[in-house]
Amino acid sequence: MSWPKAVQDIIDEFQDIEDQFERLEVLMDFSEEVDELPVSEWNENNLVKGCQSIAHVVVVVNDGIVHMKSAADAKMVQGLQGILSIAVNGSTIQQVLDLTPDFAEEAGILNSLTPSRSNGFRTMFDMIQREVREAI
Amino acid sequence: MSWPKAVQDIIDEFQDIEDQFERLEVLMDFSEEVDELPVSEWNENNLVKGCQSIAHVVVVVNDGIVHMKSAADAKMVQGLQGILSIAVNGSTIQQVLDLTPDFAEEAGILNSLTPSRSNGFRTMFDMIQREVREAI
Amino acid sequence: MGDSMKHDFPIFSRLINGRPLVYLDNAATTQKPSCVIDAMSHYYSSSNANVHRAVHTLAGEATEGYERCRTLLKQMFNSNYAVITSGTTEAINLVSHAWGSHNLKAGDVVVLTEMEHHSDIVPWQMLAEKTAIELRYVPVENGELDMDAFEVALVGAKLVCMVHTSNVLGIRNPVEEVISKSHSAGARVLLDAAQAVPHESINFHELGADFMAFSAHKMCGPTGIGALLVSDEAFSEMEPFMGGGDMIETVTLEGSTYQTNEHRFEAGTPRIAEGFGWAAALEWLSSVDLESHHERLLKIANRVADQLREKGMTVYSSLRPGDAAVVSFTHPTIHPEDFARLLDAQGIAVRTGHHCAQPLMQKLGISGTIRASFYLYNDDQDADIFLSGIDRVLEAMA
Amino acid sequence: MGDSMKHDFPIFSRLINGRPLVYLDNAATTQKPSCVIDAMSHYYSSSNANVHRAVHTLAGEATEGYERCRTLLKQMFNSNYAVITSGTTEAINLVSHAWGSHNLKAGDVVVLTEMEHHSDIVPWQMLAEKTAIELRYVPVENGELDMDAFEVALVGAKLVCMVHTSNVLGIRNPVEEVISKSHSAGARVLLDAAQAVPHESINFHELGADFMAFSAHKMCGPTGIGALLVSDEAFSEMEPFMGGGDMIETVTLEGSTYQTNEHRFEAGTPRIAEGFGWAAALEWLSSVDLESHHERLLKIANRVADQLREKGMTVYSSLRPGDAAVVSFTHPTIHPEDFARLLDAQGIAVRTGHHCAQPLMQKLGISGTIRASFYLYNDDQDADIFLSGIDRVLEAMA
Ligand SMILES: Cc1ncc(COP(=O)(O)O)c(C=O)c1O
Ligand SMILES: Cc1ncc(COP(=O)(O)O)c(C=O)c1O
Repeated sequence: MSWPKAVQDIIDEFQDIEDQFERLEVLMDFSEEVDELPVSEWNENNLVKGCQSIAHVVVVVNDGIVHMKSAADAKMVQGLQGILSIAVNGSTIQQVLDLTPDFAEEAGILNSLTPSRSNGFRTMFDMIQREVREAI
Repeated sequence: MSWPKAVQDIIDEFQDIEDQFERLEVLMDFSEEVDELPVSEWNENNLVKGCQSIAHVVVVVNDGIVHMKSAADAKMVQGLQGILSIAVNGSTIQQVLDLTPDFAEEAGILNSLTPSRSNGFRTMFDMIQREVREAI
Repeated sequence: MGDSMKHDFPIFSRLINGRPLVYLDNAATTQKPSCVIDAMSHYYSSSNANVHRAVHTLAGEATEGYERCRTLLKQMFNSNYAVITSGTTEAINLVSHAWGSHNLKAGDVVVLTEMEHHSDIVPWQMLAEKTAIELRYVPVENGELDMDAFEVALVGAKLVCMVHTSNVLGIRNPVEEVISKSHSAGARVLLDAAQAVPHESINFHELGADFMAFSAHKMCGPTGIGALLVSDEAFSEMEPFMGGGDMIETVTLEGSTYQTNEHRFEAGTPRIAEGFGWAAALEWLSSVDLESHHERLLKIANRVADQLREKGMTVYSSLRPGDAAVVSFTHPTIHPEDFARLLDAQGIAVRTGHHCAQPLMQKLGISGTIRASFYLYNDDQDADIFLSGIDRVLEAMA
Repeated sequence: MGDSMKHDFPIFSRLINGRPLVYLDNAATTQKPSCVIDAMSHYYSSSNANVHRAVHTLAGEATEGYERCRTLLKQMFNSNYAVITSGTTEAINLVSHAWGSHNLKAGDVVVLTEMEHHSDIVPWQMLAEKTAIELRYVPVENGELDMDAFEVALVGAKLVCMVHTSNVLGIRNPVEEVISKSHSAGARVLLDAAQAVPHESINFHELGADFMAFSAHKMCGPTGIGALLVSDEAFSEMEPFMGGGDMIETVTLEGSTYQTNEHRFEAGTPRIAEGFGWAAALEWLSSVDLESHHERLLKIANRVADQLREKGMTVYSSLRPGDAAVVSFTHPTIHPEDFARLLDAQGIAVRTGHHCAQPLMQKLGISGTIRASFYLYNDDQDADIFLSGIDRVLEAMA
């Protein structure tokens, strides 16, 4: 499968890292890409279920262009949200629907996480696609 | 410990046997030494408790001389009773009280039996000593 | 065929009383191939950690390996739910507590059979004492379930508990018919598949039973682990049994909420190494053609049974197609324990006694049998050694 | 000291993310010495058979090895009864069913504490639902049991259930005082000794508790096995829990009678290989000077705790003499799971979360801690690596 350039760049960045600690640092660096969802907007609807950390995700579609806002109490989860933000922000609905969560696997991000967090990643991904689908 | 000659003979006879099958055959041969307790005399009192086979033991002391009668449904248990018969029949009360069941260990008889049967042997031995003691 | 397989099982290099081991006590427990033994050693030597809520590498590996056992069970037996227990017995007790206590009330009927293993009798007798349910036992006639009596017993029953394949006789009950009739009558069905699963491939979903219990140790897996497969409907009717770590969602001083998947019934640190071992056994079994081995073993068992009859023994197993290769017999005069001990002296392992099925023994009018049970690694040569071992015993006792 | 001991444990040749393993998750489960791993492999490779009623050589060896585990337990802990279970959790559930159901009635009081592991809370909550017993929780103040509150709670109590040594805080409760006051008040005492037994030698008979539960896997033994020690008086008050093979004396269609010794509470094929493994672990532990290791580890834990405080962490363990070397801490801003994952990247295994003690977490006002727990094979170097690992995390997150 060929990925959009932004996603491919993420894969490339991770694939070069040998050291697990560094990989986690890079992951956490992605937290800076998050467009933060203010605490006042956190609710049951945008809560990521089944994630042991607290995490919220909201997707807005404006003129067919997708944008995600999010927040989490753990830096690594924020990092995952940052990566998802890069993958979806500014994309069209179709581009988002064409994505699969496998890119994170390919980058080796999920292996370096606990099972509950890699599940959390998939859950967030699914939430995004669901909301985008609903926006059609 | 030094054993009475009849007992030492039993130990010697078993100690020479290498093959387990032969050892069991020799054990069963001792069943011929049993003075059989007729079924009509079997009762709860002379039943050997905790033995998975059916076994009965009766001890009679006449003029200070011990004699045992017994019966069992399994040939190997009869063999054990035969060995006990040799060990106690014709002995004095004191000679019987001086015995310990270790001679069967020393002969390697108990190792070749199942745990429930080597327990059964000890139980029969204890029954004999108890009855002899009561006859004093 | 059997012989080359023996190379996979380190125990067969063992000598017993100077003779190569001929192991015919497989209905009690089976031997383990190297891959199973190694899987557990390897777990302890390189991935040992407690499972679930894993934040470190070892805990992740332990969790994955343990849950893989569950995944394999679900795949191999086609079940949506596989609760891991310590064995068949705990699995049946789990049903009696987690399902029985909550779905059966005074006067409700549970149907059992006279050929049940104690593990499928005593839990129900205990429940009957607590809640006054009625137990009905389907009689055994000529070594077979009386299916007419079964239909009578079924009237008004809520649950039918039946041994799929008998550990004493090897007989395979007509479970398909039992399940369809029970369901028509509105009863759930529990199968004790301890002896079935090692011998035939079972598609739990297609078969349609509600509960199916079995043990790893009878199918080349480790001791201390087994499973209860549960149908979706029955699963939704079960309440937690034992309480503790891992089965909870939240605990407060006021009360607790529980997990909704199989973990709901698995309290405490699970059988982790055992899960690794069983997974290896399940994979090893998948590589074996159970059906053709089964036919081969049944043929051997029939030959053995015929010879035993010729030698004057009474054989209780009928060994028809589908039955397990279990030969239960007695000699008119030789005590079973003497018999078995003289076989052991020749390196041959068989079992004697009531085989945890005293009611069946009472029905057969005997106190016990000698049982020779065959499994994958057994071959014609084992049968020959067994038969000449029998001859030697008969000579010695003549 | 610790270092040379590591040679006995094959897992320490393992690299985690390129670094030698520093295993500080011992309160969850301990690592296993070669002798334990080998004892199980050896059993499976040369003596594997089902136990009890043994008529062949392998079955005799299996029975002897399995029962030897029980004998060792009785000797090491000075107890007349050692019931073998699948672990601490099953042992406590056994008490709640086999003793609790038969000796407690509506309105009877069971005293628990706020620092219990879920395994010593949920079984009692379940029993309370069934029989309307009253549960009273002794509060924890400043990381310690409130003993004044304990005396109040004790009034009219029939049973006191208490963790001997906390798996979260490492604190050792004043069990001697608790037992003598409970007995004076006419209450039986159950000790959850899962964390205690690995750290101190306990003379069960002298200590005077009625029940004591623990798991093999937390004391260098295998998974899937544990024990319940029972006093003579309490033993006579227990009724069978699970039904099945091995725990019966006779079974008829009308009803069954049960064994009178520990087998009464052990239904089904037991944990045979696990018994061999645990016996090896018990012998290995007997060769170790637990007390001096304990002092050494507590010193290490105190040094670690001091350093963590200096680095800005909140430490919840007080680590006084007698406490176990368990350091529970949090960082003001770094999420525990991030913290643990960054330690894991450096080969350091710790645990995070509620440690199956949610009520204690609620009392402490936190959702979880990071827990570093030390055991026999840990040494000063492990502590140094852990502390510099912490520094690297703090730098990375700065
Ligand atoms: C204090 C305490 N009690 C009970 C348990 C439960 O032990 P297991 O999971 O082995 O049944 C544990 C361990 O998790 C513990 O630390
Ligand atoms: C038919 C049957 N049911 C139940 C059991 C009990 O299995 P386990 O002892 O592994 O719990 C056995 C084996 O002994 C069996 O053969």
